[in-house]
Amino acid sequence: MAQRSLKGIAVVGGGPAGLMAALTAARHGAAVVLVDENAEPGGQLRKQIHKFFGSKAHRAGVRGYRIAQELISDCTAAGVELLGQSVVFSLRECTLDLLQKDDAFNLKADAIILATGASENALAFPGCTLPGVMGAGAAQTFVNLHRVLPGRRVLMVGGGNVGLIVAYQLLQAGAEVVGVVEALPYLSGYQVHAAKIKRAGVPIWTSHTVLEARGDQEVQEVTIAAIDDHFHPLPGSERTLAVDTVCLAVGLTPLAELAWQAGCRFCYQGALGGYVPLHSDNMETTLPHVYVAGDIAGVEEASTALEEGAIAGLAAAAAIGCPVPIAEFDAAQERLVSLRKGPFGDIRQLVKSEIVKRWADCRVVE
Amino acid sequence: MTTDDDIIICRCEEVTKGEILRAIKAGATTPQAVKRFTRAGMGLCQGRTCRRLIAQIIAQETGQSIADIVPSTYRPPTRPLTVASLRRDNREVDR
Amino acid sequence: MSRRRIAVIECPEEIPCNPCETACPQDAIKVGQPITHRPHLDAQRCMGCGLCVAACPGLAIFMVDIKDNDQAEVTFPYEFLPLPEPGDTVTAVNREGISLGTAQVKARWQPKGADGTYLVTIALPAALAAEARGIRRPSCDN
Amino acid sequence: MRITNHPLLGPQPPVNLVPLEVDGQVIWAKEGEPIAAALLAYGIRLCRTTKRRGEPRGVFCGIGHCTDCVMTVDGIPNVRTCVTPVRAGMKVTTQRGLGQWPNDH
Repeated sequence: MAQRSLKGIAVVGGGPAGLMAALTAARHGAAVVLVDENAEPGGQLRKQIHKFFGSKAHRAGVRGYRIAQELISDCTAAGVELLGQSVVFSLRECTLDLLQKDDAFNLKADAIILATGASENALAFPGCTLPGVMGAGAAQTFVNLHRVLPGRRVLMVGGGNVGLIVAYQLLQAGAEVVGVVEALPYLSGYQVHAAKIKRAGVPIWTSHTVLEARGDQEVQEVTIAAIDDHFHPLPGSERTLAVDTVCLAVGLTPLAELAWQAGCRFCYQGALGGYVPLHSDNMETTLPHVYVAGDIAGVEEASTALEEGAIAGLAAAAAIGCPVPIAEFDAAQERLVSLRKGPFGDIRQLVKSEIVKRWADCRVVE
Repeated sequence: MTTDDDIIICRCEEVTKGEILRAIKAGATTPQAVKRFTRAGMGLCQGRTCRRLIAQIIAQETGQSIADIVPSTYRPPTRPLTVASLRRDNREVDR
Repeated sequence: MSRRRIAVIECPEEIPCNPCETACPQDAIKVGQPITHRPHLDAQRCMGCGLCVAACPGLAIFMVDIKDNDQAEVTFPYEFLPLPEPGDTVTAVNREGISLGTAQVKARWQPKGADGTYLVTIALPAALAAEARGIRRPSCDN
Repeated sequence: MRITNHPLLGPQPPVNLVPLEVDGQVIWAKEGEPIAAALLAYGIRLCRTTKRRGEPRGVFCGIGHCTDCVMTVDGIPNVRTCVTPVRAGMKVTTQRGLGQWPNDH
C-alpha cells in the first residue's frame, strides 16, 4: 500500500463534530485532512431539515443542512483538504488505513481526531428482517437527502427525539405516519417535538411495543400491543395496523470501532449510548494525540457535537505546536456546558465528568 | 405466528434467538464465545447490527449487567472491501 | 381590557434553547442564563409581530387575538403541503390533533428569516381560541 | 415514490436521469444517487434473498453498515446499494444468497 505522511491533523468523519474540528484546527494554522466516506461531507446534518435548538453561538434556529453547507464552505476557505468517498478501515497509533474509491493507502498524521458519530440500534422481533423495516435514520436519509419515500404508511417505533423528529419529517414528505409506539410509559424526546406530530393527528402510544411485522415479500402489517411494567405484552391489547414501513428509532450506539482497534480505553455509559472511549475535557483519548468528538464520545446532539469538535480541534492544533489562546478553550467549554443543563442535560454533564475522571485515573496508573 | 425463538438476531448469518439461547446454556456466556458457537457476528457486516442485541441477550440470561459484557474484538477492516483493492499500489508516495 | 394579538408560548421543558429571546424586537421574551430556562413573556411589551413564532425551533409559539365580536384569530407555524390559502375553510384542531370545527384562513405569510416555515392565521369562535393550535392536514384521514 | 415538492426543501430541482437495468427492466435514476434510492423511487424494496432461509431483505441501516441491501451490480455480488452511486447503464440484479462472482462455477 502507498503511504502518505501528513505534518498535521487527520480528522475522520465529516459530520458536525468532524467539520467543526477540522475548521477550528485549520483556523489555528494546522494542516488538516478531513476524511469522509460519503461523496459529500456533512454527516447527519445533511438530512436534518429542522431548526436547531441552542443559542445564537450554537447556530440555533438554523436548519441542520444549512449549518453543514456553511461549515463545508468555511472549511474549504480555511484550507482543509477534503478526502471524500474515503473509508478509514483501520487505525493504529496515528496511522490510518484508507480506501479511496478503489485505492488503498495509509496516512500517517501528527494527530488524529475521530468523529465517526453513532449508529442506530436494531430491535429484534418476528418479521424485523422484512423489507420495509428500517432504521428511522435510514428513512430520514432517503426522504430528506435523496427525496424518495421508502414507503407510504409508516409506524414509528421509539419516542425519543429521533423518532419524533423523523415522524414529523415523514409527514412533511407526504407519507402517513399511523402512530408512534414507545415502550416506556413516557416519551424520552422533547415534548415540543411530540406536540408537533400530535397536532398533525399522529397518535402516540406509550407503554406499547411491536409484537410482529408480517408480509409476503415485504411489510404489509404490524401488530402492536400494550405492555406492563415489566415490558410484557398485555393479552387482549393487540392491534394490527396496515403499514408498509416500520421505522426503528430505539437509540444510538457510539461508532467507536477505530478507537477500539487503536487500543483506546473505554467505559460503559448507558446514558451516552454504550461503550465510549475515555477522554479528557480536551477530548483526548487514553492514546496520545488521538482525540474524539461528537457521538463517538457519547451520544448527544448535533449542537454538543459542534462544540466538542471545536474543543478537539483546538486541542489537537495545540498538541502539534500551533499557538492556541487559552481563552478560546475556556469559551468553547463554556458554550458546551451551557448545552448540558436542565433535566435533559444534567445527567450528560454528570456522566461526562465521570468519563474525564476515569481518563485521569488511567493516565496516573500508566 | 413466529415464536420468540425464531427471531433473527444476526441478520447476515441468519442466527436466531433460540440458537443464541442454546449457546449460552451450553456455556458460551461471552459475545466472543457466542460468536464462535453460532457464527453470529461473522457475516458480511461483521456484527455491526447484532452486537448490541447479543450483549443484551447474554446480560438477560446470565444476570450480568450489560456494562460488564465485554464486546468481542473489533478488527479491521471496518467496512467490507475487496482484497484486490489492498493489492493496488498506484498512488504517489509522500506528498 | 385591551384586546390585541399576543404570543402564547407553550414550551414546557427546560431545554437549551433561546432563539425566541433573540428574535423578539421588543425584548418581550426573557430566557436568560442558563439557556435551559423556560422563556417568560412580558405581555405588555409583546406587539404580536410573530417573529418568535417563526423563529422557535420547537414550533411551540402561537399567537392569539380575541376580538370584541366573540371571534378570535389564532396564528400558528405551518410546514406542510399543500399550504392553506386565505379564504379557505379549514378544520381547526387542538393540541391532540382533534377537530374543533371549521375555521377560516385569514392570512398566510413568512416572516424574514423563517426559512420555509409559514405562519397561518385562522378565524374561529373566541371560545376555541385557547384550544385551537393548528389545522387538519388535507391528506390526514383520521 | 419521488418527493416532487417539499414544504421546506421546495420543488425537486431538475436532475439528470440515467437508465439503470434492474433484473432486466430499465428504470430511470438520478445520476449519483444511491442505487437503493433509485429502486425505492419505483417501489422496489427487495434487494436479495438470504442464503439459508431464502428470506427477502431490503434496506435496513441506509448508511452502508448492515449489508442487508446488497445486490449484484455489473456482475459483482455483495454491493451495498444504499451507499453505491448510480452510474448510467448499470446492471443490478436481485441477489440470491451470497451471490456469484463472474468466474464462479
